Amino acid sequence: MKTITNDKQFKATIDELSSLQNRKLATLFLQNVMGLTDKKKYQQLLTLASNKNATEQEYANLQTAIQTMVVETNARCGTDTDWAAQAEHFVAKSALSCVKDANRSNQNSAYDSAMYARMACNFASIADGKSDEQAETQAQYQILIQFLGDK
Amino acid sequence: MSNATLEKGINSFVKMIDAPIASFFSSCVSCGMCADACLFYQETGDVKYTPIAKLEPLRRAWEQEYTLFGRLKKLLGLSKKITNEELKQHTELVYNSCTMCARCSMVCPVGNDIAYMIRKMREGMAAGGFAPAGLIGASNRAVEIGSPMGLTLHALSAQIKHAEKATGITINLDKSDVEYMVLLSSMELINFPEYLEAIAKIFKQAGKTWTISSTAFEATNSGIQIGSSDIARILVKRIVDSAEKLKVKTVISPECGHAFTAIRYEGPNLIGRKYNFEVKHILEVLDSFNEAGLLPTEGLEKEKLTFHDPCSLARKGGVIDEPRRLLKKVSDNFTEMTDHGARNWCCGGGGGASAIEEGEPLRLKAFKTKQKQIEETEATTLVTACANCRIVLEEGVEHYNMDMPIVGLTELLAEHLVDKPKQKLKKEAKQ
Amino acid sequence: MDDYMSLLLLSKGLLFEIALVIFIFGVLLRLFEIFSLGRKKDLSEPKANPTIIGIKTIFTRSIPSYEMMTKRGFLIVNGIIFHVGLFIVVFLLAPHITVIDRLIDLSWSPLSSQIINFATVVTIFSMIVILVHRFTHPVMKALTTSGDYVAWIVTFLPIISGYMAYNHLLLPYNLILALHILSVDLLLIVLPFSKLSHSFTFFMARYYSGTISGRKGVQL
Amino acid sequence: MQKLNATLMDELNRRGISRRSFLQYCVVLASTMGLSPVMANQLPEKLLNTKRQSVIWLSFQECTGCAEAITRADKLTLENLIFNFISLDYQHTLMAASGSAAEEAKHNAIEKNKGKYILIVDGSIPIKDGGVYSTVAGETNLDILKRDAKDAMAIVSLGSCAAFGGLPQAQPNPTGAVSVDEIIKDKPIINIPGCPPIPNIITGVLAHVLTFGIPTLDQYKRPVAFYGSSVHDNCYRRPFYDKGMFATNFDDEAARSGWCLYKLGCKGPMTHNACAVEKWNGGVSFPIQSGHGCIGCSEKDFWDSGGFYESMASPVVSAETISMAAVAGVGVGVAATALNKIKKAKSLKNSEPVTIKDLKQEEA
Repeated sequence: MKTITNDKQFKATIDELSSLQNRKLATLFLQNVMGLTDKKKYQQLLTLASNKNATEQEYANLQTAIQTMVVETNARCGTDTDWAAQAEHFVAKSALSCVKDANRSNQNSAYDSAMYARMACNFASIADGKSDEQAETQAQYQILIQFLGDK
Repeated sequence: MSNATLEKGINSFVKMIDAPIASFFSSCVSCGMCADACLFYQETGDVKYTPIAKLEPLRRAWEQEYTLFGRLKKLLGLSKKITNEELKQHTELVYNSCTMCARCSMVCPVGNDIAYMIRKMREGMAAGGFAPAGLIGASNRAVEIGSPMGLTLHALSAQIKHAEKATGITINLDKSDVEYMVLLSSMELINFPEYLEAIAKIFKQAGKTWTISSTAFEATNSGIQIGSSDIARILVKRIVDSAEKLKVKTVISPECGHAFTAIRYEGPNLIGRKYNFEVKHILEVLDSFNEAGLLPTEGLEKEKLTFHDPCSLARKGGVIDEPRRLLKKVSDNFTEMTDHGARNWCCGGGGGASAIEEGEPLRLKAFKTKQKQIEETEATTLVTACANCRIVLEEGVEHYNMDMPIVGLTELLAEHLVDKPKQKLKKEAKQ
Repeated sequence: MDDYMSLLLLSKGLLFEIALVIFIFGVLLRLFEIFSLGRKKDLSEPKANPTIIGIKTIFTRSIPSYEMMTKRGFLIVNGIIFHVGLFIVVFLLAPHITVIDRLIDLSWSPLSSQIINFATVVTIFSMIVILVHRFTHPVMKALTTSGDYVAWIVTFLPIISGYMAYNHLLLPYNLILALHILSVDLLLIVLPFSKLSHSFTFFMARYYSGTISGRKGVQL
Repeated sequence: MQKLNATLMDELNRRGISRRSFLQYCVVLASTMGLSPVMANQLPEKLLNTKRQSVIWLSFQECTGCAEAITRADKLTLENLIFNFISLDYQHTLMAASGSAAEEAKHNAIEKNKGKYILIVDGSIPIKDGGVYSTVAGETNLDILKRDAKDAMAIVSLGSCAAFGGLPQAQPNPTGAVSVDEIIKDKPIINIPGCPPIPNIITGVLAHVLTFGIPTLDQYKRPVAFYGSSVHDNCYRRPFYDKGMFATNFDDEAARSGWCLYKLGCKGPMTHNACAVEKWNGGVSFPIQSGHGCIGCSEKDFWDSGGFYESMASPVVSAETISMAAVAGVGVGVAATALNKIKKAKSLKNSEPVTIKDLKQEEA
């Protein structure tokens, strides 16, 4: 079994994966930060991810909805920042990585998803002082190892 | 605590009127061409958004106080007074529906700089208590917390820590005698933390020393937006003090339009003296790195790119060629919009307008021409260099159902830095 | 004494003198009023020489942008025609040059009267067009104040009366010449205190505007 | 010796002038008079049948230039014929009689032709101080005019003095000179202004009166046929004006090349007369042709209408006035500056620094 202890390894390992694997993995990373948001918002995505016969069209449809969520949770210039809401914003961004067109090249969607998930944690930590990006990073390494094992 | 009053507002109008404004009002021939350059008139067709008409109270203040006939009329009780109600109505006109983008200033046949006058009129509006709540809140937070968006040092530290982890590069706070002091905008730290990572990578690559000040990391200036030089001065002073304490050579404005003009052009006039350091926009710095061969990039963007010039950067800042030179480093498929460079079409959210919640429907409406111009380029990715433009563009793109990622130029360049693409190449080889 | 002749003599004599005094007085007063408000020295480091760009802008602002040509081309073209026509009529007609020569001892060669006559017709036409445009264009309609009409009228009167005088239309020459000069007297009196003041403040407006953007290295 | 009651035809026959040359003359005369084709066709017949007309010529404050002009012709012409044909019953300068004999001749003529004679007047009439400044046989011009006009059929005011007051009326008008029509209000008056008027016009007008009666007159009682257009309209130098080619000095190249004299003060554009068409001295030349601008002698008050060498539209403004205006402008400008500066200083003094606490008005 592979061991992953730093981001370099983490990224290199993800780079080896196919785009479909990327998407699956991305969803796992997203699931791990679901606690920072209203889980119901992503029910559709999670259902879709568990459906092996899901089509690109279905993903594309979902992408529009999630894109809207991302834009809607943007912090606007000059407004008082709600850090918890901003954590949700990055969860949405992480989710967006999961639904990107798998056929489009040059994508590292799992890695992006992981990074946004970490940012979400980071914002949550600013908001509540409890969440821990470091812990999230470690958790992501474990998710990846697990994923590779399941493969 | 002294409240704002109408008298204070009018007094401020009188105080602000200078020779340029007097010459501008003396020259207007009511041709209304400014309306055709204004995005808010363009999309609504409502004549109240005619730029010069927004200045009517300021014009009357000038006429009544500084001209012979105006004085006579006032003596005889014939002049129309400036009232509370009138100025309240002007809040929407001077703030919500004006981004001070200066497109009107650009087309006026007699050469009236209308944006300059709006900026001065806002002084009176702010002093008179007619500023919109959104900007008052932002100004409060900027002065009290240090960021219009309530971003504290604690939050900054968390972001720095995150960036350090993501890049493996140490980011120094308050390190003196370095070459550059990097300023950030709350917008970037909150919405686009990738910017900080990009900066870290690029500066490391270029071998330049830099730091962030813990007492003046915020570049944006709510005082400029709300139109209060007194507040703007406090905010600029923080930056100047920190920069001089840290003895840096250059202060870098982030990807934010008004922040650049605030520090670069208004700042010295606010504090009443020249700086001991230079102020540059991040794109100017990157361009200078590039010229010195310190910005080696590899690979070209696959997407077709177009660039949105932030008004404050291009028309009001003079940073026009730099982004193009930089973009062409990483793209051979770059198209210009119909209105670009100094003549660019505003996104609709500048000058503090995006902080005014009640102005959103109008903003989205006013986005139409921008949308059309973006679509005409047939570009698939929109690049810009202002976090506020970026958010407004994202909203607009979303509103008009366009599928188009919007990226910051600095981040785009960081992605193409040579030390990185090793993995990329490997990946490409695999495919 | 003949009423028309005495009117002519009055118009180019005492009344012209009074008008000229008010004109010179007014222009100077307006300039003082403007300059007295001062301008703070700009302490920011310029990206380009603001003065040079300011001076350049005085001229370059006469060239309309493509965007504005597509949006308000009609107004712009008409405006250019009007201003060029007015310039030709005012400064290139022999009798006018003679007047200027008489006043400030400066003269240049005039254009042929047929050209001037044609320019006058064109100018009159463009003025009528602009007036109709003012009534119909929504923005202009909203912006227009009585001052704009005053400016239009005092500009139109000398042109139409001058045209009639030149072509000996309708009225006896002495009378129409007297009316022409009277309308010029009126124009001189009104000019400094009306919207027509743009004829001498636009240089300043363009210059200031040019320095403001020029400081930032932008020439608009 | 001329027969009384003889017609012009008799006179022609007497002098042996062919009908053919008379008809030619009539064509020219008709066009000069601006007659309609119908009237032009009637002209020869009418003229031939006119009877000898009694004319009384009064000369008041004048220089005899008008009489000189009309009698100047050194050879017999058809124009002169008309003039010779009339019965000039009284004219100081020309008549052989003098003293009481002359006055008596006039008296007789008036008595005989009551209501039928034409009264020609040259010179203006002084009315100041009871009109003492010009008298004939101890009688003032004013009294003479009033008396002799009473029974006249029509009055011809010959020359600018009689028509408009002319030179004697020029400021400061020491004699209180006035024109004929300011005194006589109840008779038809034809003004033939000019200093002097063109001889052809005089005969043309007389011919018209003899044949078709009083010609069409303009508002200044001038026959439209001769005074309808300006000298400028018919000037042969007009093309130079239209092309903007002007002489600026009487001896410059432009003047020698015959360019327009507008800038040298030519009053052609405002002067209504037929000089450019009829010309002088048997059609030899006219002032502009000889190199001098028109001085506008046939216009009212031409003496007082600005300098002869000042172009017409030229304002009369002194350099002192301009500098006075400039001084006043600067003065008031300085005052305005002071006021503006005070106002601005006051606004600065009144302004308190805006802090974030001051951004709202007190809730009402």
